[in-house]
Amino acid sequence: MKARFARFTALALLLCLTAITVTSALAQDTAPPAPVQEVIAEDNPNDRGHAVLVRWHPSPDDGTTGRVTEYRIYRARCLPGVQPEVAEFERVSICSPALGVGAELDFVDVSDEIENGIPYLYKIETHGSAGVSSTIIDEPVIATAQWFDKSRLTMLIAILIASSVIIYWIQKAQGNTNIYLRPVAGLKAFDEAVGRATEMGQPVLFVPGIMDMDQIETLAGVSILGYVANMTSRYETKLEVPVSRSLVMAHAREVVKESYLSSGRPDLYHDDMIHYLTDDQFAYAAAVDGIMLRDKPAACFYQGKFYAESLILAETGNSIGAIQIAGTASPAQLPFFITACDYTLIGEEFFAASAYLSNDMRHIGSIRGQDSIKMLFMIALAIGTIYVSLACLGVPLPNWLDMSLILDVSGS
Amino acid sequence: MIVTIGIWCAAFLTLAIFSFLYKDNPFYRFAEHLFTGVSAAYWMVVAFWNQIHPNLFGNLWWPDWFLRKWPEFTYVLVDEVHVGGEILPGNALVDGSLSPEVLASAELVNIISPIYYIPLVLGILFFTRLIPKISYLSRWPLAFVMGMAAGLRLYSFLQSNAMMQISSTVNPAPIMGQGFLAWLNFLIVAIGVFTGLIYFYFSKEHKGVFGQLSRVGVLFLMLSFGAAFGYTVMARISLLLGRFQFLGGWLGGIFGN
Amino acid sequence: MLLKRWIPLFILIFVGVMTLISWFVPHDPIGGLGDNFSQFFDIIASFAIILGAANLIKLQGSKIFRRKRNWQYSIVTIVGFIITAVVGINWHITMGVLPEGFNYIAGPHVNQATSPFYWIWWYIFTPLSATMYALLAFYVASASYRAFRARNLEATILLLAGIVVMLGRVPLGQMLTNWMPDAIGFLRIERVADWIYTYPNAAGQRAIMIGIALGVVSTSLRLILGIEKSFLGEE
Amino acid sequence: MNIFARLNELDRRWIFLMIGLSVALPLMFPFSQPVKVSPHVQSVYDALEELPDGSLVLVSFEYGPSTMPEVRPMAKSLLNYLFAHNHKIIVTCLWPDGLFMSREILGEIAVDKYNLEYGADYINLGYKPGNEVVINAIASSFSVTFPVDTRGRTLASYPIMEGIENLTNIDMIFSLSAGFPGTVEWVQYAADPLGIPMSTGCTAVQVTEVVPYVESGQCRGILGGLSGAAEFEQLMVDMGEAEELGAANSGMAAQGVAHMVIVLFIVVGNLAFYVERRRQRKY
Repeated sequence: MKARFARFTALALLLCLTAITVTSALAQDTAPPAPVQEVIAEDNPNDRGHAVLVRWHPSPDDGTTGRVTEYRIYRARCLPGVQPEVAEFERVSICSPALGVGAELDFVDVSDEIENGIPYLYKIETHGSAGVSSTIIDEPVIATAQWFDKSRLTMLIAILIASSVIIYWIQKAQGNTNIYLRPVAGLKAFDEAVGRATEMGQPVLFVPGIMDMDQIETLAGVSILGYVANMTSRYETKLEVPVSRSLVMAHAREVVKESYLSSGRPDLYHDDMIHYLTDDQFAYAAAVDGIMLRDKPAACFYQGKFYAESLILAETGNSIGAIQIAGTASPAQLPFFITACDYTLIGEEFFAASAYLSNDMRHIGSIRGQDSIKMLFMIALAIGTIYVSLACLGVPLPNWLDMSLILDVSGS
Repeated sequence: MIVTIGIWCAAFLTLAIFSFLYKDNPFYRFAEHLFTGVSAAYWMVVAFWNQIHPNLFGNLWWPDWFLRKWPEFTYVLVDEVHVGGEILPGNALVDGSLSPEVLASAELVNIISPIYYIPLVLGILFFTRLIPKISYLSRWPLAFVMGMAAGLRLYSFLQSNAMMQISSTVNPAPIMGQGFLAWLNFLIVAIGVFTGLIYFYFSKEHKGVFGQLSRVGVLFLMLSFGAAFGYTVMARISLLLGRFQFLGGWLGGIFGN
Repeated sequence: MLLKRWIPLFILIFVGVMTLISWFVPHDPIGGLGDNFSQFFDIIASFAIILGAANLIKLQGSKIFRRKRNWQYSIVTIVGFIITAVVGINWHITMGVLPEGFNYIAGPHVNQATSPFYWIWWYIFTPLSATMYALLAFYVASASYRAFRARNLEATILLLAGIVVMLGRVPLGQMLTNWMPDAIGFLRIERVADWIYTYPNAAGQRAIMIGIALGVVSTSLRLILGIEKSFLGEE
Repeated sequence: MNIFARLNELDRRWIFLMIGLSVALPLMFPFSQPVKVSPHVQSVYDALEELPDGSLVLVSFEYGPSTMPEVRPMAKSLLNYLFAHNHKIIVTCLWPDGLFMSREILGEIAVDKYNLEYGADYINLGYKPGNEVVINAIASSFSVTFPVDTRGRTLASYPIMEGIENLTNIDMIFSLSAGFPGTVEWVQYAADPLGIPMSTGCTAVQVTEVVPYVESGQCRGILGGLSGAAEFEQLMVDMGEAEELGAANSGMAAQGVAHMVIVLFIVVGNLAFYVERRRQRKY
């Protein structure tokens, strides 16, 4: 009898407990989630205005349970005399819940509908499986434009330092002719290549890359073309320059014409030396391949910005036995030029080439300036390496020694 | 029918280009010349419809009768169609939702940006190259392009190619607490970048210690070139696979396999 | 002299300086200048293509008239150009029957399966591009055969890095070292390939990139300072 | 001339022939090589398996003709799987070429194989310029971003779009990508902010860029390059979803043989070079 009673009591207790748990769980699920906390709307910094930054701490119910499904952000123009509760809110975004990670959420509302200098109200709705709770930010926010982007201060300083160093050396070089430049193998070969083409009575082919004038590489390539044209005019060798951009054609014609004029052979110059083929990468490569096989140039120059066609050109040039000199700043194409060409100007060497070839002291000065900046970078690298190594050993170091923070311009 | 002709045409052109591997021949010459002509026109057409038409014409002023004359052409230039208090997008001119009578009474709104007369003028100036007497005016658009390139690239290269690269080389976050090997890898990268920069140092003779360091830099560059070469081979073979698969499909079509 | 030299030089310096400033000043009207200028460049370049095409046609035409070597092929270029240009610019030309309810759309007609322009793109342009691109499979083989020779230390390193990465990327290559026990698993070829690619390769690439950045900075600066003005001629 | 000297001066056309054969023969006579399904590919499959039948999947095409050999086999396996499980598909293209790619493969699978109804079972919204801005725009509305589909009709006229307002109504995103804009942008602008499960298939070159997102869980698995596609095909066969292996597997065999042939050539070339140099030193 006793045992039976005990069993009954236990069962009743268990039932009660289950009921309580279930009802409380149900009650919890029927109530809307708690609203978000510490909501702030402010002008988004460092921009042209027309943007507002909204920040908030997630609702206390926002966790792994999935009680909060999303946050909806609303914006309304703040009109005088109209209560925030009845303002005409318009939805601007939906944000996913924090799901227990991340202390603060934010959203930047960028829109031309936001006028600078006019107050706006924001509202955040916390949506859950069991309802919605909304929070209106009482304080109106005004978007404004800034005259200086503070996030780019590091870049401004870097540009100022780099420019002043280079300008300093350009100035200094003009008065002083003693600047040593180490030899660059590919550059010495320029004369040799044009000379060989002259001996063999065959033309020189120059490809200034396949990109347009908005790439500095193309400009550097066309400058180099100027010096090659100077050599061909003096040697009276035929020069052929197929291009894939019309603007490059115009620019190259001016430069080559100028070279022929300055070496006193304007009679040898004619516009058709530089001719347009097509804007298309592979059609251009196909056509240049054709030119190579039919005109058999004895020297091929590839100086500019290249993509996959680099190896198509260089292998065809190799098969006709031409001396090939490449120069490019496209890191992905350097391996192909290095394997298939006789000489390759790698990266910075390519940019330095026009200074070497021109013997213009101002150019040489700017190379010296580049070296000084390089030295600064190397010092930063050395300090950074030591910092990281010591930090790995657990040595406490001040933050201002961390080069990765000082040079970090990822947000710019 | 049109599709069959197309596939035969594509197969012929594919084989014509491949024949170049053996030697230059009339088939390759034909394909090459066709390619040049077609692609030059292709990019001209694409530039017209993707740049000049929407981005230039779309920002200029046009008389109302012109906007109504060729709606298939001008609907891109029209920003809004106002019909009885309703604002519709320019599409309404051609999507068939409005009857011609309604359209005739609708107001076409074309928002103009006067600043776009600058590229129009510069673009036209470029055509002065055709008139030798004033061809020097074509230097103006060239000067514009070069100025823009200089201002744009100076910043972006210094930022992403120089500062960011050094900053991520000496970033302690991924190495801290990862043990000795992580630090060793970090050191290898740091030494590689440092000696590589020494190789690019122009104004000092590469002799002695400096020369030795520069040589180490060259080794790093070579390693990187070799790796990049090997890495790319796979993608290149895939391209060939694609062509062979296409030819296989074509042959399969012929022999009904 | 003013129109030939000083105005272009002024345009170059003014545009260069304004573009540079626009990176730092977000306020209208300067903030958007960089983007505006890029857009202007695209428009100017689009105009220029027309002139380039005219140059192509002129040159090929003169080849035909003067009966130069291989002049017959120049006809192919000109015909190909004209047909593509006509079906591309004129949006009324279609092939076959249009799907029901379809409306002409200027420009994007280029994307419609019924337009002959699309046909040219898909059956002429694409196979030609793809095949030219595919030639690279042959060229990487011949270039590596010729250049990957252990002539000296530098060439040997290039060679070894190339081979290891090449083998490490395919199962057939990975089978070479699959026998290795896990204890020395880090020596498996795919692991070594990964390591080379992630560390020493990154170092080399970074050194090159930094050098390039300096080259670009100094060339851009010379342009903005008006030192590099070869395009102006001397006259 | 001895054989080594001749090898040193080998006509490169012999190399071309060997490369051509090493790619063509495995394609013609496919041989099976052990394909081990990697965890990244397995998690793509797991993510797909979690979808209840009849889900709405957005498939985005961001590749072109040149990357077709790598990405197309993935697209084929994926669409086969999705249609076999009665999922509904919305196709978008962030690359202009992607439109042609999507049209071609939908024609093969949706029309020819499954005989599905356009507008009810799948819809192709087509290409829209603007890169990541397009993703941002469809996060708030499909019909504003794409006023009409590729057939020139408004989206509202199709049953598949009923009640579908924006990306939040989508059950899963799958990006088939070969560069920018592509997988990374879908993660950053859609999957992450909106919390939509997503997965990807991309070219081998892109893998290094995408893997961090996979490892952090922002992207459910990855099919990387031809080998990823081959593994996915293998998995489909193992799971009984497909009857036979596809183009990726035969491609992978060809790829492997071609790599071996190139390496062999390099080794032979070096041998010849070494012997020749020693011979020349002797004299």
